[in-house]
Amino acid sequence: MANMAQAVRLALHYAEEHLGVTDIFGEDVGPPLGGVFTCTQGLKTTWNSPLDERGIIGMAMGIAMAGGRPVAEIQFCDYIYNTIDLLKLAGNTLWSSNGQWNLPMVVMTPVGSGIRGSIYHSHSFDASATHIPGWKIVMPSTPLDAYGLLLSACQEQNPVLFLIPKALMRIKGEELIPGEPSEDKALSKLIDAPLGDRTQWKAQWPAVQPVSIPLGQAKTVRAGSQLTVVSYGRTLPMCLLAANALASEGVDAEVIDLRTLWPYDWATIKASVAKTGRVLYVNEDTEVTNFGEHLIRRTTDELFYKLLAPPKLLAGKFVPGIGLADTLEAASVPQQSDIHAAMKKLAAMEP
Amino acid sequence: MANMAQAVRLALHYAEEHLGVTDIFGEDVGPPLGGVFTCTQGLKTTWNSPLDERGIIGMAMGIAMAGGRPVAEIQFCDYIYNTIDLLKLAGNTLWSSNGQWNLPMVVMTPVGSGIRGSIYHSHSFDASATHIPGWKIVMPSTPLDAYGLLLSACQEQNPVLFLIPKALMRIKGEELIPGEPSEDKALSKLIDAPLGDRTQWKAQWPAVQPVSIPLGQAKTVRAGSQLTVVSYGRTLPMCLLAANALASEGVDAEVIDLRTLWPYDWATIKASVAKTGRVLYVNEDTEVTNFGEHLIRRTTDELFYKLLAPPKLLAGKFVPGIGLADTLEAASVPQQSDIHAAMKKLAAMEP
Amino acid sequence: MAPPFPWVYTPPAMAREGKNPSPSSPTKPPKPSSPSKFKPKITQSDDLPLEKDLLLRMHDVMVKARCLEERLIAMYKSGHGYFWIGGPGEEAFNTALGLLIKKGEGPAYDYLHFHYRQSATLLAMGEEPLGAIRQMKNTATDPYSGGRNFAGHFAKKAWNVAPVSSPIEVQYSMAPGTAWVQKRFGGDGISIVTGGDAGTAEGDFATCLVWASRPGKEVPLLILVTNNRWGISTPYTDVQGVEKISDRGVAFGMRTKTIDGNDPISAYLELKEAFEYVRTERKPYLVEARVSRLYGHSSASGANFVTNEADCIAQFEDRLIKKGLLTRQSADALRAKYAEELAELARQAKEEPFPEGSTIWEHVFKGEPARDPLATEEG
Amino acid sequence: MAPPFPWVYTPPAMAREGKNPSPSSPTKPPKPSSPSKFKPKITQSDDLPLEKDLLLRMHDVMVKARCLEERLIAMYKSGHGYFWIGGPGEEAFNTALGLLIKKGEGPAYDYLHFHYRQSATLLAMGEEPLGAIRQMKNTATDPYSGGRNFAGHFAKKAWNVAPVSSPIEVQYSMAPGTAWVQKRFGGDGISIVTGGDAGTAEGDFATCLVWASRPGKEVPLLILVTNNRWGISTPYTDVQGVEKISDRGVAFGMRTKTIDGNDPISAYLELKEAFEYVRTERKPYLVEARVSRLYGHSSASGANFVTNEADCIAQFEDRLIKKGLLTRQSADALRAKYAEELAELARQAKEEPFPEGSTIWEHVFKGEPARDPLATEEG
Ligand SMILES: Cc1ncc(C[n+]2csc(CCOP(=O)(O)OP(=O)(O)O)c2C)c(N)n1
Ligand SMILES: Cc1ncc(C[n+]2csc(CCOP(=O)(O)OP(=O)(O)O)c2C)c(N)n1
Ligand SMILES: [Mg+2]
Ligand SMILES: [Mg+2]
Repeated sequence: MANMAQAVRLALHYAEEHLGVTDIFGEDVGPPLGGVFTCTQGLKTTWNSPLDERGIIGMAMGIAMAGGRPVAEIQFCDYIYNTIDLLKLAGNTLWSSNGQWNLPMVVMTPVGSGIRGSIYHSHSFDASATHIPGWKIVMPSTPLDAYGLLLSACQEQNPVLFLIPKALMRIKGEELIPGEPSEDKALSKLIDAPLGDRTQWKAQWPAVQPVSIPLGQAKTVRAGSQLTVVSYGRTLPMCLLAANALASEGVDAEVIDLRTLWPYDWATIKASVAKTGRVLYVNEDTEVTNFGEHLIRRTTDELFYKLLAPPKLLAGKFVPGIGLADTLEAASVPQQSDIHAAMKKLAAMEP
Repeated sequence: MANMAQAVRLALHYAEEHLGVTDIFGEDVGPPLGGVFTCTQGLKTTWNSPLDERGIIGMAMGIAMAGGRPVAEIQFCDYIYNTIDLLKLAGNTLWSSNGQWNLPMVVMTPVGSGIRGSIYHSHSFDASATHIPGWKIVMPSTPLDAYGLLLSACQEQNPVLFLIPKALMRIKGEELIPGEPSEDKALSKLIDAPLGDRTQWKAQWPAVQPVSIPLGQAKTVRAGSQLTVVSYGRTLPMCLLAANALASEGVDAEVIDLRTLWPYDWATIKASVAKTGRVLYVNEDTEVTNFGEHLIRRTTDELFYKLLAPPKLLAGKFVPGIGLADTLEAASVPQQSDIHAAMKKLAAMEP
Repeated sequence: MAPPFPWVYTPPAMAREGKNPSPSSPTKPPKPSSPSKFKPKITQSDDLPLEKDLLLRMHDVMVKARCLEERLIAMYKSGHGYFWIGGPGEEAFNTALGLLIKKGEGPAYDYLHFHYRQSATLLAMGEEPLGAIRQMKNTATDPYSGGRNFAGHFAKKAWNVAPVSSPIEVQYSMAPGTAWVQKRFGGDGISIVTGGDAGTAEGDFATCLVWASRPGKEVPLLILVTNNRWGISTPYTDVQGVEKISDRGVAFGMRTKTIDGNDPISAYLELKEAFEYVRTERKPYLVEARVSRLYGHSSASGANFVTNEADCIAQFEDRLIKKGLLTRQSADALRAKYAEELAELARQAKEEPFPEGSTIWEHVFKGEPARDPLATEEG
Repeated sequence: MAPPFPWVYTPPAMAREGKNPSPSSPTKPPKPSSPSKFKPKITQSDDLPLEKDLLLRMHDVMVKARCLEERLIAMYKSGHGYFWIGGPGEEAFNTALGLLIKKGEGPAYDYLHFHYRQSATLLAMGEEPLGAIRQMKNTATDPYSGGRNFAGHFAKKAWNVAPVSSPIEVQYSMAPGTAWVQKRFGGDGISIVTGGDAGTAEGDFATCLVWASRPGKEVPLLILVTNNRWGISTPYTDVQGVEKISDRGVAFGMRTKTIDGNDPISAYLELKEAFEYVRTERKPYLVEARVSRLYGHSSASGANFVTNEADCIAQFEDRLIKKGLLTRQSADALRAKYAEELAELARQAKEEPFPEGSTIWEHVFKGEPARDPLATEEG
């Protein structure tokens, strides 16, 4: 089964063959490396950019303007913060030209903690991104979702930000991507660049088929009746594990993978919370002015009288960075045990 | 009475005379202009910077490192978005050096709508700013508060972001700054740069006295029993007007001017909402992943069982910009009538 | 409809006196090099080495552009618009530029990444002035932004005019992108970017130089800087140590030139050479043009005519008259004609409605309905 | 304690083979200029025009620094640290730099805005290596960041060492600030900024040039670029069209020089001249030093010794031995001594505790208690 890095690669391969993607670029995105997480190995339209994030976003905007279809990478989302004005500009270009200039462009960037990345390889970007109008924002938690959502992103008429949870990058999926060989390691032999000299290497692309996962659709990954948990990215699998564990403790939780952060699938959340009366939002961005707080506001706006307990957020601590030492990272962003405890506590609150 | 631009100027004058401020700089901050809103006319440590916001923030950080005390201006907060990485860096410098390097620096910038500034002279920055750890964030709504809070900011050991609501810049205060001449226009004659040639002009500074408004203290500008309204900046005076108007309609609202957004005065909000059971947060930043949503989350976290109605947010619409035409601006950010209606509706909600 | 709380970019009285503000300060000694030293030198020859038709066409566009800007200023002053910014003083250079542009949509044509002083270029390309007037008045009919953006913020996809946006210099980061597509596309379409002198202090200017000159991947990009020696109230020489902005390109192995942007003839000839190089060599060329700023920075500085900078139209008319290509009378008549036409257009625009408030939801996402994403059934 | 999900900056096997990765691509023709063309030229003379004591001191520091980096790499490889990045290959330049620094706290001394390859400079200044080892191991005792930051991310206020931060090039935007204070302060303290070649593509490099050279307000800033011809896996010549990075300073009227950073003697002499100029003239000076990268980019690329780049220590030792200032035996003994000392320090650090989780709340705000601002009584 493909891991997420391979799934991204397969999607980009499909996109450059069939969806008109013209440029996949960024720092170390082209040969020989093919991306610091190997997401862009062996592709035909990749190239290495200068070390200049503003240039990367600006170039993507220009390419999109001129009818190209760029997929630009910011090597780590930690380094995207000096481009927020350009992201805002990309998000308002259609609007300020009163509908004339749309920018079909994808920006992808690895996000989040879980790899002991210390202060500058652990950032989350979902809070900042969801505050920028005019962008669609995606964050998969499985390889198949990454594949399908990236195909959708590459067909969008609008800018799409594709956030890839680093911690999940090397986790194999449980579902095959259509066309992916089913034997273990077969995919790796076909599409992972070899160790050693790569000058003669070419990827042997399996004939992957498109998967349709429209932007804006959440996925209920576990049905439950007593409590709703909404998450995405690194924390999503932990929420699922916690829900499964809590089932034996008598708590039946529904787990929703939001997948697209903007526009998000409010209908699915609303129906679930209307049913359970309790909701926990989980993400790992710092918790002040956090996207989960928006979801809580929406919840109180529309579901206040159905709530059996306060809607809760479990997110990253409001500290200036994620420290390198295990102890520091664990104290800064939600861990499995934190999620478990928060769910249990919420389930037990008296109405 | 001083208006806010004059109050800022008086505070900066006091700060360069008595608090060790060494550099007040930014685009057009020095002579002859003294700032596009006249906030820095006649001061002795002002200078004009290159047109480079990243350089402005970097320079402020460097000055603070070397023992200077900078007050840097970003001409409009609309142009601060390419410096967010540097703002984050300033906010984590003490933390990542484990307590060694603190940065006593003030960044001031005009924010918000109300002057028909169109897409790029109408931005708010409170949502983005409150998501950056390590900064104190201030936003006054009266000249006297601007004066007192800026004096506190200039004595801080940590970075302070001082957001000045453009729409209130030319509104005179109702209270005198201590030392300010009380006759109308007298202050202007002393400290407003003349029309025409300014080369020989020097400000005649009144002997203003310090006012202590510690960062982190809200001000209850109207006591009330049925409903709490928490706001800051441009929308605050409108909330007060609305509360006064609603009194005659039988709604008794308490209005809190937050003044400092981080760290904010939760004790004051909490006590008020515990009393009234209803709260409306009002600001004009775009409403998705908005600081008011954080306050709503805190409210549900700590006061859920005391609430008589859902906590509400009235903020800017989630659109890519504020359009120039009156009709567009009015439809995009809260107006007096919107606030009035939201308060009335909240007061009327059945528990 | 006067601006409720205008900001002041330069002291109004200074502008009223017809002078750009002096850089000298009450507390600091005079700067080493005063800006006047850098006024564009008037070295315009008596020779007019261009076809008569072209000369008169240039003159015509320049006058029309000036009349347009003066109409926009008049609208601002009479309360028919909140903010004015535009290009009076840059007509010579901007007109020459516009006449050389290959106009159309898509990579076969030139992509234009402009700043807010480019009206003469648009007119030279054949644009009707009514759109600029509508944008000034922020009517729903404004063809560039639907009443959303400031005057001078053109956007016209049919002619590859990228949306002008207020943040200084960002267009320099985007321009290599369209040029990159054109490099691959082939043909002779190029990209053109313009901006001011002060803005070259932004990192985006350097980004443009870096991305335009990648070895073997140089892009067909004409990088233009109109140097009026001002950034709002700040003289160039107060804040930047670069003598010739065009020198910034040298380290990048780029062709560069500093030219007199107040002379439409030399501007035309220099630009023509640069255009030809970029079109055929598919490599960047950096041109700095020294120009004037004749109505101050913007309406925030009063938008009054200044008398201490060279006026490219007055100079050009003198030369044309000297050569017998024009008479004072015909020149005055032309100006009067355009002034009247533009006044009429302004009268027309004044009757047009503003956009509905609900239009804020239009064009957030391409191909999607206009709606508030947070709207609930209860409202 | 191996990294749970390491990212790979360069293909591990390439690093294992002892080669920096080749820039050639499976799908594209070879680039016009291959990186090997740009290997620092070995033009080091037999002359050793410096005092014997200084030469031996330099050699001593260089060896110590190499041993420190090799110990840090060994720690990484044995699971005692998550990530390594550092300066092996740059010892010649960095040692010369460190020996010229005026060390102390406050504007009378030099301010240091470093990037992550500066260990030899710190050692040359007299720093104990234990701190670097503790930071590698992210112990609570790490004097630079308390276990918070990666190896090589020094911060030492007592010596004006500004916190090294991972984002490339931001230090170039800050350095003019300390230098500005020093300009006003007087004396001979200067600011020094270092960074890599790839990073000069960021706008911050240009920002530094602009702010350092404001007319009449030039600042005493030594702007250094260590050019190893790589940005992770990307050869310089693939992405940047600037032949000599030092040329970027020319348009700004700045003194500039490109030097051989692999020769400690010429590096010392060139830097000395630059230091003297900046200290006395109070103006900026831009130096580009060509250096090697001997263990690849970082641990993410395997951190193995490469054989296709010049090793400044081996070269320097040959020269010292040739001149009779050193013997092979004494050189080997020195290396063995430091290797053992550092191994012992690593053993010591391994016993030290990690920071407590609750310490994340320390030093958020100066002078304020360590606490979660959102903590409630109920918890
Ligand atoms: C990023 C940014 N910072 C500041 C401003 C405010 N501003 C508008 S125009 C201007 C001066 C521009 O000067 P220059 O680049 O020389 O162009 P000119 O107006 O002289 O043509 C400034 C500072 C802005 N629009 N964008
Ligand atoms: C702003 C930013 N972008 C990307 C990175 C990831 N990164 C770390 S080192 C590096 C390459 C730096 O190359 P160079 O400036 O030449 O320095 P060198 O490592 O070669 O000494 C990159 C891209 C980063 N740390 N910061
Ligand atoms: Mg200018
Ligand atoms: Mg390098």
